[in-house]
Amino acid sequence: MKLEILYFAWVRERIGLPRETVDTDAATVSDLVRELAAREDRYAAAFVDVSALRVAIDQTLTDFDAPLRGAREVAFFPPMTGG
Amino acid sequence: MKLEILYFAWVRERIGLPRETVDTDAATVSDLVRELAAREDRYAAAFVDVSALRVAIDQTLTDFDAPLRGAREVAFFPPMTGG
Amino acid sequence: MTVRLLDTAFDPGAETTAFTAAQSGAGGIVTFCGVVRDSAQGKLDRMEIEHYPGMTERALTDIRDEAMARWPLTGAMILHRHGTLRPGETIMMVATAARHRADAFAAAEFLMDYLKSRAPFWKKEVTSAGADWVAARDCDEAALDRWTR
Amino acid sequence: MTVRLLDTAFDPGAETTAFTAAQSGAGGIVTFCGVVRDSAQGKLDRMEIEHYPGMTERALTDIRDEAMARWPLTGAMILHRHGTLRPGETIMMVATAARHRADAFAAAEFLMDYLKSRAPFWKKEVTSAGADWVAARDCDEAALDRWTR
Repeated sequence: MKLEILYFAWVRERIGLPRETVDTDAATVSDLVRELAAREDRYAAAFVDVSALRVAIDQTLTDFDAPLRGAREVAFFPPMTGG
Repeated sequence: MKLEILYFAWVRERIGLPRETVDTDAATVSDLVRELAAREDRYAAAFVDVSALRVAIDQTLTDFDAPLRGAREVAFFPPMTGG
Repeated sequence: MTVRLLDTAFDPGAETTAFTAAQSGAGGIVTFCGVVRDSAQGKLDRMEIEHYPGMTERALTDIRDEAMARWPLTGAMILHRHGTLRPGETIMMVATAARHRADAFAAAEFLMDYLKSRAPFWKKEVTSAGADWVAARDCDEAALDRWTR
Repeated sequence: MTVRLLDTAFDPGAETTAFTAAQSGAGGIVTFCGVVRDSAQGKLDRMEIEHYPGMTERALTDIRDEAMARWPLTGAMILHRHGTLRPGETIMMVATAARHRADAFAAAEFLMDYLKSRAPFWKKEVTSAGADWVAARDCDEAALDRWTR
Protein backbone atom coordinates (compact mmCIF):
# COMPACT_ATOMS: atom_id res chain seq x y z
CA MET A 1 0.00 0.00 0.00
CA LYS A 2 1.08 3.59 -0.62
CA LEU A 3 1.46 5.79 2.46
CA GLU A 4 2.20 9.47 2.77
CA ILE A 5 4.78 9.84 5.57
CA LEU A 6 5.30 13.22 7.28
CA TYR A 7 8.11 14.30 9.62
CA PHE A 8 8.13 17.34 11.90
CA ALA A 9 10.61 19.28 14.06
CA TRP A 10 13.86 17.42 14.79
CA VAL A 11 12.54 14.23 13.18
CA ARG A 12 12.24 16.19 9.93
CA GLU A 13 15.71 17.68 10.43
CA ARG A 14 17.39 14.31 11.12
CA ILE A 15 15.78 12.60 8.14
CA GLY A 16 16.29 15.65 5.98
CA LEU A 17 12.89 15.87 4.37
CA PRO A 18 9.39 16.92 5.43
CA ARG A 19 7.41 14.20 3.66
CA GLU A 20 7.68 11.28 1.28
CA THR A 21 5.50 8.60 -0.26
CA VAL A 22 6.34 5.04 0.78
CA ASP A 23 5.17 1.73 -0.65
CA THR A 24 4.96 -0.71 2.24
CA ASP A 25 3.33 -3.88 3.56
CA ALA A 26 3.88 -2.90 7.21
CA ALA A 27 0.96 -4.03 9.35
CA THR A 28 1.51 -1.65 12.25
CA VAL A 29 3.26 1.63 12.97
CA SER A 30 6.07 -0.30 14.68
CA ASP A 31 6.57 -2.44 11.57
CA LEU A 32 6.81 0.72 9.48
CA VAL A 33 9.34 2.23 11.91
CA ARG A 34 11.54 -0.87 11.66
CA GLU A 35 11.34 -0.72 7.87
CA LEU A 36 12.27 2.98 7.76
CA ALA A 37 15.05 2.70 10.38
CA ALA A 38 16.70 -0.06 8.31
CA ARG A 39 16.97 2.18 5.26
CA GLU A 40 19.79 4.57 6.09
CA ASP A 41 21.68 6.02 9.07
CA ARG A 42 19.67 9.26 9.07
CA TYR A 43 16.44 7.23 9.49
CA ALA A 44 18.05 5.06 12.15
CA ALA A 45 19.09 8.25 13.99
CA ALA A 46 15.55 9.64 13.85
CA PHE A 47 13.93 6.44 15.15
CA VAL A 48 16.63 5.40 17.65
CA ASP A 49 14.28 5.95 20.61
CA VAL A 50 10.59 5.73 19.76
CA SER A 51 9.65 6.56 23.36
CA ALA A 52 10.78 10.11 22.46
CA LEU A 53 8.42 10.16 19.47
CA ARG A 54 4.72 10.58 18.83
CA VAL A 55 2.77 9.26 15.86
CA ALA A 56 -0.46 10.29 14.17
CA ILE A 57 -2.42 8.29 11.61
CA ASP A 58 -4.57 10.43 9.33
CA GLN A 59 -4.05 13.41 11.63
CA THR A 60 -5.18 11.65 14.81
CA LEU A 61 -2.71 10.82 17.60
CA THR A 62 -2.30 7.11 18.10
CA ASP A 63 0.35 4.67 19.39
CA PHE A 64 3.02 2.51 17.83
CA ASP A 65 0.92 -0.67 18.06
CA ALA A 66 -1.79 0.84 15.84
CA PRO A 67 -2.60 -1.06 12.62
CA LEU A 68 -1.98 0.74 9.34
CA ARG A 69 -4.82 -0.87 7.37
CA GLY A 70 -6.78 1.87 5.59
CA ALA A 71 -4.32 4.60 6.58
CA ARG A 72 -3.36 7.27 4.05
CA GLU A 73 -1.09 9.56 6.08
CA VAL A 74 1.32 8.74 8.92
CA ALA A 75 3.21 11.49 10.77
CA PHE A 76 6.19 11.18 13.15
CA PHE A 77 7.21 13.98 15.50
CA PRO A 78 8.55 14.76 18.99
CA PRO A 79 6.16 15.53 21.89
CA MET A 80 4.26 18.70 21.09
CA THR A 81 5.23 22.02 22.64
CA GLY A 82 2.29 24.29 21.88
CA GLY A 83 0.71 26.93 24.04
CA MET B 1 -14.94 56.78 74.89
CA LYS B 2 -15.98 58.35 71.61
CA LEU B 3 -16.32 55.98 68.65
CA GLU B 4 -17.04 56.70 65.01
CA ILE B 5 -19.61 54.11 63.86
CA LEU B 6 -20.09 53.39 60.14
CA TYR B 7 -22.89 51.44 58.44
CA PHE B 8 -22.87 50.06 54.90
CA ALA B 9 -25.34 48.53 52.43
CA TRP B 10 -28.62 47.35 53.98
CA VAL B 11 -27.35 48.03 57.51
CA ARG B 12 -27.02 51.70 56.51
CA GLU B 13 -30.47 51.63 54.90
CA ARG B 14 -32.19 50.07 57.93
CA ILE B 15 -30.60 52.45 60.41
CA GLY B 16 -31.08 55.37 58.06
CA LEU B 17 -27.64 56.94 58.31
CA PRO B 18 -24.15 56.18 57.02
CA ARG B 19 -22.18 57.15 60.17
CA GLU B 20 -22.49 58.65 63.62
CA THR B 21 -20.34 59.38 66.64
CA VAL B 22 -21.24 57.42 69.77
CA ASP B 23 -20.10 57.89 73.35
CA THR B 24 -19.93 54.45 74.91
CA ASP B 25 -18.34 52.34 77.65
CA ALA B 26 -18.89 49.08 75.74
CA ALA B 27 -15.97 46.68 76.26
CA THR B 28 -16.51 44.55 73.15
CA VAL B 29 -18.25 44.77 69.78
CA SER B 30 -21.06 42.59 71.14
CA ASP B 31 -21.59 45.01 74.05
CA LEU B 32 -21.78 47.87 71.56
CA VAL B 33 -24.29 45.99 69.42
CA ARG B 34 -26.55 45.39 72.49
CA GLU B 35 -26.33 49.08 73.35
CA LEU B 36 -27.20 50.20 69.82
CA ALA B 37 -29.98 47.60 69.34
CA ALA B 38 -31.66 48.85 72.52
CA ARG B 39 -31.91 52.42 71.21
CA GLU B 40 -34.71 52.27 68.64
CA ASP B 41 -36.57 49.81 66.41
CA ARG B 42 -34.51 50.69 63.34
CA TYR B 43 -31.32 49.71 65.21
CA ALA B 44 -32.97 46.57 66.56
CA ALA B 45 -33.98 45.68 62.97
CA ALA B 46 -30.41 46.16 61.71
CA PHE B 47 -28.86 44.02 64.46
CA VAL B 48 -31.58 41.35 64.74
CA ASP B 49 -29.22 38.63 63.45
CA VAL B 50 -25.53 39.37 63.92
CA SER B 51 -24.59 36.13 62.16
CA ALA B 52 -25.68 37.96 58.97
CA LEU B 53 -23.30 40.84 59.76
CA ARG B 54 -19.59 41.53 59.57
CA VAL B 55 -17.64 44.03 61.65
CA ALA B 56 -14.38 45.93 61.13
CA ILE B 57 -12.43 47.83 63.78
CA ASP B 58 -10.25 50.59 62.36
CA GLN B 59 -10.75 49.17 58.85
CA THR B 60 -9.65 45.63 59.70
CA LEU B 61 -12.14 42.75 59.71
CA THR B 62 -12.62 41.25 63.16
CA ASP B 63 -15.28 39.36 65.12
CA PHE B 64 -17.97 40.32 67.60
CA ASP B 65 -15.93 39.22 70.64
CA ALA B 66 -13.21 41.74 69.82
CA PRO B 67 -12.40 44.33 72.53
CA LEU B 68 -12.99 47.99 71.70
CA ARG B 69 -10.17 49.42 73.81
CA GLY B 70 -8.17 51.86 71.67
CA ALA B 71 -10.60 51.65 68.73
CA ARG B 72 -11.49 54.82 66.84
CA GLU B 73 -13.75 53.50 64.05
CA VAL B 74 -16.18 50.55 64.05
CA ALA B 75 -18.04 49.54 60.87
CA PHE B 76 -21.02 47.19 60.50
CA PHE B 77 -22.01 45.69 57.16
CA PRO B 78 -23.36 42.55 55.46
CA PRO B 79 -20.98 39.95 53.95
CA MET B 80 -19.03 41.57 51.12
CA THR B 81 -19.97 40.97 47.50
CA GLY B 82 -17.02 42.33 45.54
CA GLY B 83 -15.43 40.94 42.42
CA MET C 1 -0.73 51.66 39.20
CA THR C 2 -1.27 48.06 40.12
CA VAL C 3 -4.27 48.68 42.40
CA ARG C 4 -6.95 51.12 41.28
CA LEU C 5 -10.40 51.98 42.61
CA LEU C 6 -12.39 53.59 39.80
CA ASP C 7 -15.65 55.51 39.60
CA THR C 8 -15.84 55.48 35.81
CA ALA C 9 -15.62 52.86 33.07
CA PHE C 10 -12.26 51.40 31.99
CA ASP C 11 -11.17 49.48 28.90
CA PRO C 12 -10.11 45.89 29.75
CA GLY C 13 -8.47 45.46 26.34
CA ALA C 14 -6.27 48.52 26.78
CA GLU C 15 -5.49 47.47 30.37
CA THR C 16 -4.46 44.01 29.15
CA THR C 17 -2.12 45.56 26.59
CA ALA C 18 -0.56 47.95 29.11
CA PHE C 19 -0.14 45.28 31.80
CA THR C 20 1.47 42.85 29.34
CA ALA C 21 3.89 45.51 28.09
CA ALA C 22 5.00 46.21 31.67
CA GLN C 23 6.03 42.58 32.36
CA SER C 24 9.58 41.38 32.06
CA GLY C 25 10.39 37.67 31.96
CA ALA C 26 6.77 36.52 32.05
CA GLY C 27 5.80 33.56 29.89
CA GLY C 28 2.09 33.70 30.69
CA ILE C 29 -0.46 36.36 31.51
CA VAL C 30 -3.90 35.63 32.98
CA THR C 31 -6.73 38.14 33.17
CA PHE C 32 -10.17 37.91 34.73
CA CYS C 33 -12.93 40.45 34.10
CA GLY C 34 -16.22 40.51 35.97
CA VAL C 35 -19.15 41.83 33.94
CA VAL C 36 -22.60 43.11 34.98
CA ARG C 37 -25.11 40.53 33.79
CA ASP C 38 -28.88 40.37 33.96
CA SER C 39 -30.40 39.57 37.34
CA ALA C 40 -32.42 36.45 38.09
CA GLN C 41 -34.98 38.86 39.60
CA GLY C 42 -35.88 40.61 36.34
CA LYS C 43 -34.54 42.96 33.72
CA LEU C 44 -31.56 44.76 35.22
CA ASP C 45 -31.55 48.52 34.88
CA ARG C 46 -28.30 49.12 36.76
CA MET C 47 -25.97 47.91 39.47
CA GLU C 48 -24.92 50.21 42.33
CA ILE C 49 -21.64 49.32 44.04
CA GLU C 50 -21.03 50.75 47.50
CA HIS C 51 -17.65 50.50 49.20
CA TYR C 52 -15.83 51.51 52.39
CA PRO C 53 -13.44 54.36 51.48
CA GLY C 54 -10.08 53.86 53.15
CA MET C 55 -10.59 50.21 54.02
CA THR C 56 -11.15 49.31 50.35
CA GLU C 57 -7.81 50.65 49.13
CA ARG C 58 -6.04 48.94 52.02
CA ALA C 59 -7.79 45.59 51.37
CA LEU C 60 -6.99 45.64 47.64
CA THR C 61 -3.34 46.44 48.32
CA ASP C 62 -3.08 43.73 50.99
CA ILE C 63 -4.66 41.11 48.71
CA ARG C 64 -2.30 41.98 45.86
CA ASP C 65 0.75 41.95 48.16
CA GLU C 66 -0.28 38.54 49.48
CA ALA C 67 -0.50 37.13 45.93
CA MET C 68 2.92 38.58 45.06
CA ALA C 69 4.36 36.93 48.18
CA ARG C 70 2.77 33.52 47.58
CA TRP C 71 3.67 33.01 43.91
CA PRO C 72 6.72 33.94 41.80
CA LEU C 73 4.86 36.60 39.80
CA THR C 74 6.40 39.27 37.60
CA GLY C 75 3.32 41.40 38.26
CA ALA C 76 -0.28 41.51 39.52
CA MET C 77 -2.97 44.13 39.05
CA ILE C 78 -6.42 44.78 40.54
CA LEU C 79 -8.94 47.28 39.16
CA HIS C 80 -12.40 47.63 40.74
CA ARG C 81 -15.21 50.03 40.04
CA HIS C 82 -17.77 51.52 42.41
CA GLY C 83 -20.83 53.68 41.77
CA THR C 84 -23.38 53.03 39.03
CA LEU C 85 -22.81 50.40 36.34
CA ARG C 86 -25.01 49.33 33.41
CA PRO C 87 -25.50 45.76 32.10
CA GLY C 88 -22.52 44.64 30.05
CA GLU C 89 -20.09 47.01 31.78
CA THR C 90 -16.94 45.60 33.35
CA ILE C 91 -17.04 45.67 37.17
CA MET C 92 -13.47 44.68 37.88
CA MET C 93 -10.37 43.11 36.46
CA VAL C 94 -7.39 41.22 37.80
CA ALA C 95 -4.26 40.39 35.83
CA THR C 96 -1.32 38.21 36.84
CA ALA C 97 1.92 37.37 35.04
CA ALA C 98 4.47 34.66 35.77
CA ARG C 99 7.21 32.64 34.16
CA HIS C 100 4.97 29.54 34.23
CA ARG C 101 1.24 29.48 33.62
CA ALA C 102 0.25 27.48 36.72
CA ASP C 103 1.44 30.31 38.99
CA ALA C 104 -0.41 32.97 36.99
CA PHE C 105 -3.65 30.95 37.05
CA ALA C 106 -3.44 30.15 40.77
CA ALA C 107 -2.70 33.78 41.70
CA ALA C 108 -5.59 35.09 39.57
CA GLU C 109 -8.02 32.69 41.25
CA PHE C 110 -6.64 33.64 44.66
CA LEU C 111 -7.13 37.35 43.93
CA MET C 112 -10.71 36.71 42.80
CA ASP C 113 -11.61 34.59 45.83
CA TYR C 114 -10.32 37.25 48.22
CA LEU C 115 -11.92 40.13 46.31
CA LYS C 116 -15.29 38.38 46.39
CA SER C 117 -15.45 37.91 50.14
CA ARG C 118 -12.81 40.12 51.78
CA ALA C 119 -12.83 43.44 49.91
CA PRO C 120 -15.50 45.82 51.30
CA PHE C 121 -17.79 46.16 48.28
CA TRP C 122 -21.56 45.66 48.26
CA LYS C 123 -23.62 45.30 45.10
CA LYS C 124 -27.21 46.39 44.72
CA GLU C 125 -29.22 45.36 41.67
CA VAL C 126 -31.92 47.73 40.45
CA THR C 127 -34.39 45.87 38.23
CA SER C 128 -37.88 46.40 36.91
CA ALA C 129 -39.04 44.53 40.05
CA GLY C 130 -37.25 46.85 42.53
CA ALA C 131 -33.88 47.17 44.21
CA ASP C 132 -32.09 44.39 46.10
CA TRP C 133 -28.70 43.87 47.69
CA VAL C 134 -26.87 40.94 46.12
CA ALA C 135 -26.51 38.14 48.68
CA ALA C 136 -23.10 36.62 49.33
CA ARG C 137 -22.88 33.08 47.96
CA ASP C 138 -21.85 30.27 50.32
CA CYS C 139 -19.61 28.86 47.60
CA ASP C 140 -17.64 32.12 47.50
CA GLU C 141 -16.88 31.89 51.20
CA ALA C 142 -16.02 28.19 50.79
CA ALA C 143 -13.64 29.03 47.92
CA LEU C 144 -11.36 30.79 50.41
CA ASP C 145 -10.69 27.56 52.28
CA ARG C 146 -8.46 26.16 49.57
CA TRP C 147 -5.90 28.92 50.23
CA THR C 148 -5.67 28.33 53.98
CA ARG C 149 -5.32 24.56 54.07
CA MET D 1 -13.86 33.06 14.48
CA THR D 2 -13.36 31.20 17.74
CA VAL D 3 -10.37 29.15 16.54
CA ARG D 4 -7.67 30.86 14.52
CA LEU D 5 -4.22 29.78 13.34
CA LEU D 6 -2.21 32.92 12.56
CA ASP D 7 1.06 33.59 10.75
CA THR D 8 1.28 37.25 11.82
CA ALA D 9 1.06 39.16 15.11
CA PHE D 10 -2.28 39.82 16.79
CA ASP D 11 -3.39 42.30 19.46
CA PRO D 12 -4.46 40.51 22.68
CA GLY D 13 -6.10 43.70 24.01
CA ALA D 14 -8.28 44.11 20.93
CA GLU D 15 -9.07 40.38 20.96
CA THR D 16 -10.13 40.61 24.63
CA THR D 17 -12.46 43.51 23.82
CA ALA D 18 -14.02 41.75 20.83
CA PHE D 19 -14.46 38.45 22.66
CA THR D 20 -16.08 40.17 25.65
CA ALA D 21 -18.47 42.12 23.41
CA ALA D 22 -19.60 38.87 21.78
CA GLN D 23 -20.65 37.22 25.08
CA SER D 24 -24.22 37.22 26.30
CA GLY D 25 -25.07 36.29 29.89
CA ALA D 26 -21.45 35.88 30.97
CA GLY D 27 -20.47 37.16 34.42
CA GLY D 28 -16.78 36.40 34.09
CA ILE D 29 -14.21 36.30 31.33
CA VAL D 30 -10.77 34.68 31.65
CA THR D 31 -7.94 35.15 29.20
CA PHE D 32 -4.51 33.57 29.01
CA CYS D 33 -1.72 34.82 26.76
CA GLY D 34 1.56 33.01 26.20
CA VAL D 35 4.50 35.30 25.51
CA VAL D 36 7.95 34.62 24.02
CA ARG D 37 10.46 35.05 26.85
CA ASP D 38 14.21 34.80 26.95
CA SER D 39 15.70 31.32 26.82
CA ALA D 40 17.69 29.72 29.63
CA GLN D 41 20.26 28.88 26.91
CA GLY D 42 21.17 32.48 26.10
CA LYS D 43 19.87 35.65 24.57
CA LEU D 44 16.90 34.75 22.42
CA ASP D 45 16.93 36.09 18.89
CA ARG D 46 13.67 34.49 17.75
CA MET D 47 11.31 31.57 18.18
CA GLU D 48 10.27 29.46 15.19
CA ILE D 49 6.98 27.60 15.56
CA GLU D 50 6.34 24.67 13.24
CA HIS D 51 2.95 22.99 13.00
CA TYR D 52 1.11 20.23 11.16
CA PRO D 53 -1.24 21.89 8.66
CA GLY D 54 -4.61 20.18 8.66
CA MET D 55 -4.15 18.35 11.95
CA THR D 56 -3.54 21.63 13.80
CA GLU D 57 -6.87 23.19 12.84
CA ARG D 58 -8.66 19.97 13.70
CA ALA D 59 -6.93 19.66 17.08
CA LEU D 60 -7.72 23.27 18.06
CA THR D 61 -11.36 22.87 17.08
CA ASP D 62 -11.67 19.56 18.97
CA ILE D 63 -10.07 21.02 22.12
CA ARG D 64 -12.42 24.01 22.05
CA ASP D 65 -15.48 21.81 21.44
CA GLU D 66 -14.48 19.60 24.37
CA ALA D 67 -14.25 22.65 26.68
CA MET D 68 -17.65 23.90 25.53
CA ALA D 69 -19.12 20.44 26.26
CA ARG D 70 -17.54 20.11 29.71
CA TRP D 71 -18.43 23.51 31.18
CA PRO D 72 -21.46 25.81 30.82
CA LEU D 73 -19.58 28.44 28.83
CA THR D 74 -21.07 31.29 26.84
CA GLY D 75 -17.98 31.22 24.63
CA ALA D 76 -14.41 30.01 24.19
CA MET D 77 -11.70 31.16 21.81
CA ILE D 78 -8.24 29.87 20.81
CA LEU D 79 -5.69 31.84 18.78
CA HIS D 80 -2.25 30.39 18.03
CA ARG D 81 0.60 31.69 15.91
CA HIS D 82 3.14 29.80 13.86
CA GLY D 83 6.22 30.96 11.98
CA THR D 84 8.78 33.41 13.35
CA LEU D 85 8.22 35.28 16.63
CA ARG D 86 10.42 37.78 18.48
CA PRO D 87 10.92 38.08 22.27
CA GLY D 88 7.91 39.77 23.88
CA GLU D 89 5.50 38.78 21.13
CA THR D 90 2.33 36.90 22.04
CA ILE D 91 2.42 33.26 20.93
CA MET D 92 -1.16 32.33 21.67
CA MET D 93 -4.28 33.30 23.55
CA VAL D 94 -7.27 31.51 24.98
CA ALA D 95 -10.40 33.22 26.29
CA THR D 96 -13.36 31.68 28.11
CA ALA D 97 -16.60 33.21 29.38
CA ALA D 98 -19.17 31.78 31.78
CA ARG D 99 -21.91 32.81 34.16
CA HIS D 100 -19.70 31.88 37.14
CA ARG D 101 -15.97 32.43 37.37
CA ALA D 102 -15.01 28.90 38.46
CA ASP D 103 -16.19 27.49 35.12
CA ALA D 104 -14.32 30.12 33.11
CA PHE D 105 -11.09 29.49 35.06
CA ALA D 106 -11.33 25.69 34.81
CA ALA D 107 -12.06 25.80 31.08
CA ALA D 108 -9.15 28.16 30.39
CA GLU D 109 -6.73 25.89 32.27
CA PHE D 110 -8.12 22.87 30.43
CA LEU D 111 -7.60 24.58 27.05
CA MET D 112 -4.02 25.46 28.00
CA ASP D 113 -3.15 21.97 29.23
CA TYR D 114 -4.43 20.41 26.00
CA LEU D 115 -2.81 23.01 23.75
CA LYS D 116 0.57 22.43 25.43
CA SER D 117 0.67 18.69 24.87
CA ARG D 118 -1.94 17.74 22.28
CA ALA D 119 -1.90 20.42 19.60
CA PRO D 120 0.77 19.72 16.94
CA PHE D 121 3.09 22.69 17.44
CA TRP D 122 6.84 22.54 17.94
CA LYS D 123 8.92 25.46 19.16
CA LYS D 124 12.51 26.08 18.22
CA GLU D 125 14.53 28.74 20.05
CA VAL D 126 17.26 30.52 18.12
CA THR D 127 19.73 32.12 20.54
CA SER D 128 23.22 33.50 20.43
CA ALA D 129 24.32 29.95 21.37
CA GLY D 130 22.57 28.24 18.47
CA ALA D 131 19.18 26.73 17.65
CA ASP D 132 17.37 24.17 19.81
CA TRP D 133 13.96 22.53 19.86
CA VAL D 134 12.11 23.26 23.10
CA ALA D 135 11.73 20.04 25.09
CA ALA D 136 8.31 19.04 26.35
CA ARG D 137 8.06 19.37 30.12
CA ASP D 138 6.98 16.36 32.17
CA CYS D 139 4.77 18.61 34.29
CA ASP D 140 2.82 19.62 31.16
CA GLU D 141 2.04 16.00 30.37
CA ALA D 142 1.16 15.41 34.02
CA ALA D 143 -1.19 18.41 33.99
CA LEU D 144 -3.48 16.52 31.61
CA ASP D 145 -4.19 13.85 34.21
CA ARG D 146 -6.40 16.07 36.30
CA TRP D 147 -8.96 16.25 33.45
CA THR D 148 -9.22 12.49 32.99
CA ARG D 149 -9.63 11.38 36.60
